[in-house]
Amino acid sequence: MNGWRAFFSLIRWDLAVEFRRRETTLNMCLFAVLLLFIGSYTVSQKTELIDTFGPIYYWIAIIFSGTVGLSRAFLPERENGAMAAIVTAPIDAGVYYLAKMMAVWLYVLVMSFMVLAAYVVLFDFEIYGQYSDRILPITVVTALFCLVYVAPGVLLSAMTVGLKGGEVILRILLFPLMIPVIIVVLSANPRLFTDPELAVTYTSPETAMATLGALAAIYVCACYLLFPKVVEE
Amino acid sequence: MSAAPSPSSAPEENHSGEVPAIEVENLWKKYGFRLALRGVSLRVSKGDCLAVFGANGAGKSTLLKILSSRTLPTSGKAMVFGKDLVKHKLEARTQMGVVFHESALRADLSLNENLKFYSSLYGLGGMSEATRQLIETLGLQDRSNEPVRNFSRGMIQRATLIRSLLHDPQLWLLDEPFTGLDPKGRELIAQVIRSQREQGRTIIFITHDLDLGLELSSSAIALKDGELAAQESESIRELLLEASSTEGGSKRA
Amino acid sequence: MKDAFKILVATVLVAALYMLPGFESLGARTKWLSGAGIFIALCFTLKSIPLGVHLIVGWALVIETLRQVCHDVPMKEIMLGESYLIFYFHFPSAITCLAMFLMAGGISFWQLKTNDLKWDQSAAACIELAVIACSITLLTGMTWAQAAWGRPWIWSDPRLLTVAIMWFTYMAYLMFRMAIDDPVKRARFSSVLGILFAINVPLVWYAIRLFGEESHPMELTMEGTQKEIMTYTRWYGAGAFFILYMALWRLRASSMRADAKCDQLEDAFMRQKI
Amino acid sequence: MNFDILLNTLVQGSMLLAQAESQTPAQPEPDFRGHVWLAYGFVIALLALFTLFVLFKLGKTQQRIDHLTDRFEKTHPSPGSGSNPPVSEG
Repeated sequence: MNGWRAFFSLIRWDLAVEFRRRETTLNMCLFAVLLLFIGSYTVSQKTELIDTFGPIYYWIAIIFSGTVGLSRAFLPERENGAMAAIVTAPIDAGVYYLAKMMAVWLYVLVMSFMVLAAYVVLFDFEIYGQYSDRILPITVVTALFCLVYVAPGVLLSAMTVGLKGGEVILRILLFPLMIPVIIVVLSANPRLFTDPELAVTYTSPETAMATLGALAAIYVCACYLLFPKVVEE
Repeated sequence: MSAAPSPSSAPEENHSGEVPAIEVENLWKKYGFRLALRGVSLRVSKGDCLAVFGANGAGKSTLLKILSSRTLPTSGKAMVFGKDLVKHKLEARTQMGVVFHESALRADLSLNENLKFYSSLYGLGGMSEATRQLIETLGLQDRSNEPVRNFSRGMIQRATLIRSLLHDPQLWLLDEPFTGLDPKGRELIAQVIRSQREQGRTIIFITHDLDLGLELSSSAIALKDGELAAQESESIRELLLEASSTEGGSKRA
Repeated sequence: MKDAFKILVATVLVAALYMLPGFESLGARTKWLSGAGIFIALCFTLKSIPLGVHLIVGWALVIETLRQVCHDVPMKEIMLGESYLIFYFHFPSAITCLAMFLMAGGISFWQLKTNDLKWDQSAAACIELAVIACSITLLTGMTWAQAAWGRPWIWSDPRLLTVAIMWFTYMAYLMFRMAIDDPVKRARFSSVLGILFAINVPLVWYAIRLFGEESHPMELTMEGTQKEIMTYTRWYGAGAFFILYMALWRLRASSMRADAKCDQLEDAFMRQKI
Repeated sequence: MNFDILLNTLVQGSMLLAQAESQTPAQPEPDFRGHVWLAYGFVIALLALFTLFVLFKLGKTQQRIDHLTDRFEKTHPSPGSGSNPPVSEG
C-alpha cells in the first residue's frame, strides 16, 4: 500500500539527512548532559538528596532538551521548500506527521539513553548493583514519556516553525500540556529510581506506563487528524 | 485547441470526446482581506501548452497553487482530468508534476537519493528508464551522486524539472522556470519543454518572458488583479507593457 | 425558525441537567427555580435577545446575587464560618470557565470545517472570557483556601491543579494568537490549538485524579431551610454569571468583528491611495 | 445601537438598586472577614472594567469604521468597488 511505503521512506530519508548532519541529536545530548552535570553539583553526592532530587533532574533534562529536537524538526524540509513538494505528493498529510513524529522520537530516545548513562555516572545510580532489575521499567517509562511529549510537540512545531520567535512560543505552548505528564512520572519515581520503602506515596511503574500509554494514544490520534489542517494553506 | 474560457456548465467531455486536462470555473481565492483571484474560469484540453502572464501579484502563482492542490480555493470549482481538487485531492495529485519557486530538493541528499525519496512518495519502485534517460540529456549523470548543496543554480533548476517528471505526470505545472538563468540555461529549459510537448504532455507555465513564452506555448492568457484580462498575444503584449510602465510608478496591483 | 430551534436546544440541555446526580437531591422548589433560571440563561445565550438588553440583564442578575448573598444567605457555615460566602462567586465562575473552554473547542472545530473567520473571532472571544473566569476562580479559590485551610495553595489537590493547568494552556493560546499577523493563518492555527487544548482538559482531569489526594470540600454541610436557600442562591448565582459571561462573550466577539472590518477597510483604503 | 445610552442606563440601574437596598430595614451588617469582601470587590471590579473597556473599544472602532466608510464613499462615488465572493463572509 502506498501509505506504508511512503511512511517508511519518509523516516528512512529523514534519518539519512539527520545522520549526514548529526546536528539535532548532538545538540540535544549535549544540552541534557549539561543539565545533569549542573544538577549533580547541587546534589553533591549526599545520598538522601540524591534519592529525592536525582530523578527530578533526569526528567527535566529529558523534557527540556527534547524541545531542542522538536524546534529543529521541520528545518531540513523548509530549507529548499521541500515541505511544499511533500505536501503536494499523493500521500495523506497524517502519514507525513506520523513519519516525522517517529523520526523525532528516535532522536529523543537516543538522547534519553545518553541521559540515563550520564545519570548513572553523575548520580552514582548502581544500575548494575542494587537496582539492576530497574533497567527495563525505566527505559519503558522514559520511552512512553518521550512519545507523549513528541506527539503534540511535532504538531506545535509545525505551527510555530514559520513564526518570528517560534521556538519560544513552541515551549510556552508545550510545557503546560506536559504538566500532568510530569506529575504522573514524578509520582512513579520512587519505585523506579529509589527503594520504595523510603517513599511515602508512590505509584507502581505499571500504572504510570498505562497512563502514559493512554495519553500518548489520545495525543497521537488527535494530532494525526489535526496535522492536515496545519500544513494546508 | 485554444483555451476557450467558457463559463458554461462544462459537460464532462468537450467536443473531441475525452475529459479536458483542466477545468476551472468561477474560482475565488481570498487571503485574509486581499482578493487574490476574482472569479477565474479556464479550460485547458489534453496535450495543450498554456503560458500564463501577468504583473506581480496578479494572482498567477495563486492560480498555480490551487491547480497543484497546494492551497484550497475560497470558492469555485477546479477539476484536473475530471477529478475535483477539493474532494479527490490524492488521485488528482498522482497525475500532476509541479515545479515551485524553490527547488524542493533536500540539500544534504544527492540527486539520486532525492529522486529515490520522491519516487517512493509517488509509490514507484526505483527510477524509471525515462528519468535516467532525461538525466543523460540534461548532462547531470556524472554529478548525480554529489549532495545537491554543491550544485549550481542552473543544475538545480534542471534537477527540479527531473524531480517533477519522475512519475510521468499527464499534467506539468511550472512556476517561472526561466527566472535567474543565463541564456544558455533558459534555452536548455525551453528545449526540455518542447520535447515534453511532443510527448503529448499538458503543460502550464508562468513566465514574465513574453517572446519565449508565446513561442513555446500553443495558447496564452494574462491575469490582472486576479481576473482573466487577455487571451490573444497582441492584447497580452500591450497589457504587459502597460503593467510594466505603471510598475515603475510602484502601483501595487 | 432559527429561534424555535434554539429554544428546543435550551430545553434539551436543561432536561439533561436534571439527570445530573447532584441536581437530583435538591428540593422541588429549588429544582424548578434553578432549572428555569438556567433555561432563561441559555435562551439569552443563543442570541435570541439583542446584546444591549442581554448585557443589562446579566449585570442586574449578578448584582441581585450579591444582594442575596449579603442578606438572605445564612452567615456562618458550621465548619468554615464566613469564609464560605465566597463560594457563591467561586462556584459559578468555575463551571462557566470549564463550559466555555469546551465550547471554544467546539467552535474551533466548526471554524475548521467552514473556514469562516466569524467563528474564529467567536472562539477567541470565548477563550478570552474563559481565561478571565479561570482567573476569578483561582483568585476566589485562593482567598477561600486562605481562610479554610490556612494556606492559599495546596499542590497535591487535583482540582486546584486542573484549573491552574487550564489557565496556563489558554494563556499560551492567547500569546500564540498575538504572534501571528495573517488573519486566515491565525484563524486556522488557533482553531487547531483550541481543539487540542479542549481535548487536554478532560485528560488533565483524569490524569491528576489518579495521583493527588482529594482535599476539596465536597458538600457544604447545612441543615433544614438553610439548605433550601443556600442551594437556591447557589444555582441563581450560576445562572446569573452564566448570562453575564455570555453577554460579555457576545460583546467581545462583536468588538473583534468590528476590529477585523476596520482592518479590512484600512487595508482596502491604503491600497487605493498608493 | 448608540452605546452612550447603554452606558448611562447601566449606571442609573445600579444607582437605583443601591437606593432600593438602603431603604430596606438595615439588617445587621455581616462582619465579613476582610478578604471575602475584597474578593467580591475584585470580581465585580474586574468584570465591570472588562465590560467598560470592551464597550469603549467597540465604540472607538465603530467610529473609525464610519469615518473610513465616509472617506471611502467620497473618493469612490461608484457603488462598492471590490465585490465580495459569492460565499458569505463573516
